[in-house]
Amino acid sequence: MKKVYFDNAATTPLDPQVREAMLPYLGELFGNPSSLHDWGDMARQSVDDAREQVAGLIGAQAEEIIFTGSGTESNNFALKGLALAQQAKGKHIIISEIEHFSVLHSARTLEKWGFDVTLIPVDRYGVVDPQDVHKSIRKDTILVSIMHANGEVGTLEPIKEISRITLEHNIIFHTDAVATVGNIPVNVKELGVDALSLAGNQFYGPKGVGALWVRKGVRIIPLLDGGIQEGGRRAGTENVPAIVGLGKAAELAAGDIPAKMTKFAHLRDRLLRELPARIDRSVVTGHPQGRLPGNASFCIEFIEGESMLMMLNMKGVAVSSGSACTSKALKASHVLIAMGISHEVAQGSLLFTFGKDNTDEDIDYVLEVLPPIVDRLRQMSPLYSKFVKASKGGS
Amino acid sequence: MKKVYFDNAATTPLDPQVREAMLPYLGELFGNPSSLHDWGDMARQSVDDAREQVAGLIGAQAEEIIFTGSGTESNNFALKGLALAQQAKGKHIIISEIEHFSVLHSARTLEKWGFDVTLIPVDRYGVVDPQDVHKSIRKDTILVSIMHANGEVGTLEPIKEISRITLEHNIIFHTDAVATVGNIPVNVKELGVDALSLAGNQFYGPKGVGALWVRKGVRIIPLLDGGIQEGGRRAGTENVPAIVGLGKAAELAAGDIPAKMTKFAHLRDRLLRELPARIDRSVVTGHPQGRLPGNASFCIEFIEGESMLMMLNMKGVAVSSGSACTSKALKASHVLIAMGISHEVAQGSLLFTFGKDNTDEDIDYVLEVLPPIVDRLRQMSPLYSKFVKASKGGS
Amino acid sequence: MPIYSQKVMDHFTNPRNVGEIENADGIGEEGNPVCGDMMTFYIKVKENRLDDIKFKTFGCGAAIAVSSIVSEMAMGKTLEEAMKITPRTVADELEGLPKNKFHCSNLGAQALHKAIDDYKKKQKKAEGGKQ
Amino acid sequence: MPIYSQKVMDHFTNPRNVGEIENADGIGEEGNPVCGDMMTFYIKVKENRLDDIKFKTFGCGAAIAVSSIVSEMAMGKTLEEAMKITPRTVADELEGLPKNKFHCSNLGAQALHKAIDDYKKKQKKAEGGKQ
Ligand SMILES: Cc1ncc(COP(=O)(O)O)c(C=O)c1O
Ligand SMILES: Cc1ncc(COP(=O)(O)O)c(C=O)c1O
Repeated sequence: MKKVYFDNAATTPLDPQVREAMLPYLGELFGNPSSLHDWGDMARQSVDDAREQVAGLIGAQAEEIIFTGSGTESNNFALKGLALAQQAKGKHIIISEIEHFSVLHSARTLEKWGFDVTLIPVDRYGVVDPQDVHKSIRKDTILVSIMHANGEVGTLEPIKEISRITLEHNIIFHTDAVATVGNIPVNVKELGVDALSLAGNQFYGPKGVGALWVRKGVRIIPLLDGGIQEGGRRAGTENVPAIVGLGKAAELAAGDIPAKMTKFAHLRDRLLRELPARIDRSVVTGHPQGRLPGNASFCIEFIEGESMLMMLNMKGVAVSSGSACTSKALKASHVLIAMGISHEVAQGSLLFTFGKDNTDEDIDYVLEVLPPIVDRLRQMSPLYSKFVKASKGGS
Repeated sequence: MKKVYFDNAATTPLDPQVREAMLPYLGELFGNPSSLHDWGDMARQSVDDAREQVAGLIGAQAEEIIFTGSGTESNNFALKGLALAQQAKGKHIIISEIEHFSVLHSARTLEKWGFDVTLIPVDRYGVVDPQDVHKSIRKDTILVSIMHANGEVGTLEPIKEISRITLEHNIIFHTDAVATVGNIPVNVKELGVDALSLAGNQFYGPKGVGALWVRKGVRIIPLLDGGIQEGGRRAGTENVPAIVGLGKAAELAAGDIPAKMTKFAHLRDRLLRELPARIDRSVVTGHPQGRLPGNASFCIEFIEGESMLMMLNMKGVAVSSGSACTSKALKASHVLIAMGISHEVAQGSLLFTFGKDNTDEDIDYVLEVLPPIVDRLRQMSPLYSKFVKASKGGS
Repeated sequence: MPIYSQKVMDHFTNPRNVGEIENADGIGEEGNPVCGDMMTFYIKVKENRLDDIKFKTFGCGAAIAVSSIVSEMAMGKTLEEAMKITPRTVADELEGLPKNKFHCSNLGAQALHKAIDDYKKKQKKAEGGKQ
Repeated sequence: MPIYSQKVMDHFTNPRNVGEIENADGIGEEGNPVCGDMMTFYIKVKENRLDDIKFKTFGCGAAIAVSSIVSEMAMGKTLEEAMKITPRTVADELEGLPKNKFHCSNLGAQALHKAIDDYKKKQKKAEGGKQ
């Protein structure tokens, strides 16, 4: 059976070159970078090299990169670490309603610790209005965290516009760039932010590694206390093979981004155009233009995401959904709800995220197999029969 | 040149079988365990299997295992998560003076958060007296954390005796078993603890993965907020290859422990006996008997650890030291100081930790190359010349 | 590992008794689309037995499989027997359901019971009308 | 990457001028073993120039290399020139030192200066004695 992986936002595969770069560190080069002997020296060297590579990808300096264990850890570290470092100045934090849970729930924890959090709404495309950030700023605002792009609907946020405001007010600005770094050009200086999260498994690097970039001079309190790895900012024996892999992935991404963007945008635009043409009562979610090249997201009315996923999986197609049933927490995507999509429609969420291996044939294939699945599920759906009866009644 | 790796406490190499088990997950089986399709299914299955394997090694139930990114993360999670979960009951915590920095510094952070920490001293062998724990218990004591064995001096702590006390007082008891799990038999039921930390790279598993076992029914607040991976207790995309590797390492360790213990104890006892016989003014640190089979630690007077390490490294021998110069924080090992060893003597700390590949020839080799190194450094040492002059004067 | 048992997958892939019954003797609806799962059961009753059952379901794989198996379990049973079908017996018959799916997708028994209640209410009315 | 430069490694591996000078003209000691590094410098002075220098060092690789290079840098210099050797020039001569090692192991210049001071003090005393 044909196999099509359209779930690159969940995780990309590992690039074979990245894997190749990692293998020696799963073998002879097993040393601990803190050790003072040849094994340690080699490990330390490779971690330093990876730091240069990651810094290079985002226009940063190597010593500003702190390796972490995931995008989630980077976000927890940023929110809690930056807030705690500045609590003497104030306790007010601003984030958006569509942040990833690792930001949202970190903010909730900060609330328990006595911080005050303002959630900025988004428009129906999922875009934050910089003016809303501006208006939310108070005397005691110490931190703004707005994501660079949303992984579920692909919408890009106006980070530069927001950083102009935070800069003016001298407020630390963190951006969760887990969905963008390695996929579109990201330059910390151009963005004007003070801290930025990224993760390896979003651009053909390994799982188990992320990074937090913190502008030199910005204080941050460690999330993981212990030894003085990572300049005393993140304790614990370094995950050397994964760090080496992240470095390699960063190096490769620097070269691959333009070609990937062109290719993904083509696939995306085909799907954004052709899927609604083939399936009535389906809508594109997220911004029509200002979105990640690799993201095509929809809601398909009257049916539910998980059953679509399962039937697509039987046809060899891997996608994801923001429906309540797929969320394990059994709540419809907070992102779709924040965009004003009804709970009922949000249940039909379907998300395609592209990877290097995807082709036009993959798009053809999913456009061929999806409509009968939708039909079949709609035939089972009491919502659909009500709709049909109502439209008949109406006509 | 002969190469001898005697630094297995810093990190062990990866077992080739563990590496083999991991490789598919760096290739085709790259899915995210949260995904609802074949890729996700396979990843989820392997994480579940690894959970069984790790639970099996320590006599626990699979659902009690929470995978983390390191031993350090497990300890931070345990200290902060268990303390925060119980702060309504009280704010007093008891740990020992010789805990790993990931416990000590987590406790220091808890102090900043309003908790009260009692540090229990150790005797000259590094042993905690259970009666000291008993005497330190107050009405508001909510957590005790004492390590199972110290990685620097190998001393084993009387965990069972302490757990009898904590059980009686209904106080949560965590043990940092990073140095023991996979190296000696560890059974959570026999130990009588409520939570236990372990790490992959201490027993031929990968870096970048650890686990925290928490007894069913014991509440813990997440350290990493976000998605609901690991039953909502540790957010972030799972490091699947490393988790699979940890599982495999646990499975292998279960079989290997008896043979490893016999072999290591033999090497250890040779070195503990023969090194001081060849180098005068050298002392064994840690408990003479009640210590890890794989640990032989010493202080060599009048010279400093880092220069010994460097000269041993030139002879192909990798060891470590608790001297101030090797610590990066430039403080002599708090463990040696807590045991009553003077700063001056602690500078001469030298730590040998054994691995599966070590042989009697390795011991012969180090016993051959170390004495001339010690001699040479002593010839350079002003402390040694003072000592020599003083002894001559005295005789 | 798939999150669902083989039996769930079988009923999800080939759900039995999907559809509506025109002039059903009883109709029962349970759940709502906000939570993600909604089921409508239609029954025909003959001599106090479920002579035909059809359902329509909006929801996840588990919800569809639950509806299908409930229709199969109840078919031909007396109304009293059918009322003994519970979420627990349904989950058992499906060889287990994921823990987090147990409550929200396992509404099939309730929807069926509602259809039976609806039938009984109508019966009463009809009898009342006759008297 | 080794934490030390090749130059440091060279001086650590083959330190120049290790030893003591009997009847030294000046002796200077710096550091203490609690911090981990301690150096003793011995000098012989002829016509205001450092005619011989020896040292003993307890400490890390950097401390040993620092002592060695200081002895080399100062050898043959006038006392005034030798007083111009600073931790900075020592580190530069060694092609850099790790940041965290800069302060505590880079005591060589101070120890040498102390030895020169000691020599001068003794000179003064001797001269004082003569007068
Ligand atoms: C925008 C964003 N931030 C953070 C994360 C968290 O990454 P992880 O689950 O790898 O820790 C994700 C994951 O997809 C994401 O899309
Ligand atoms: C007893 C003990 N606990 C915790 C740790 C921390 O482990 P890691 O640095 O791998 O996070 C170590 C490391 O050697 C250890 O020996």
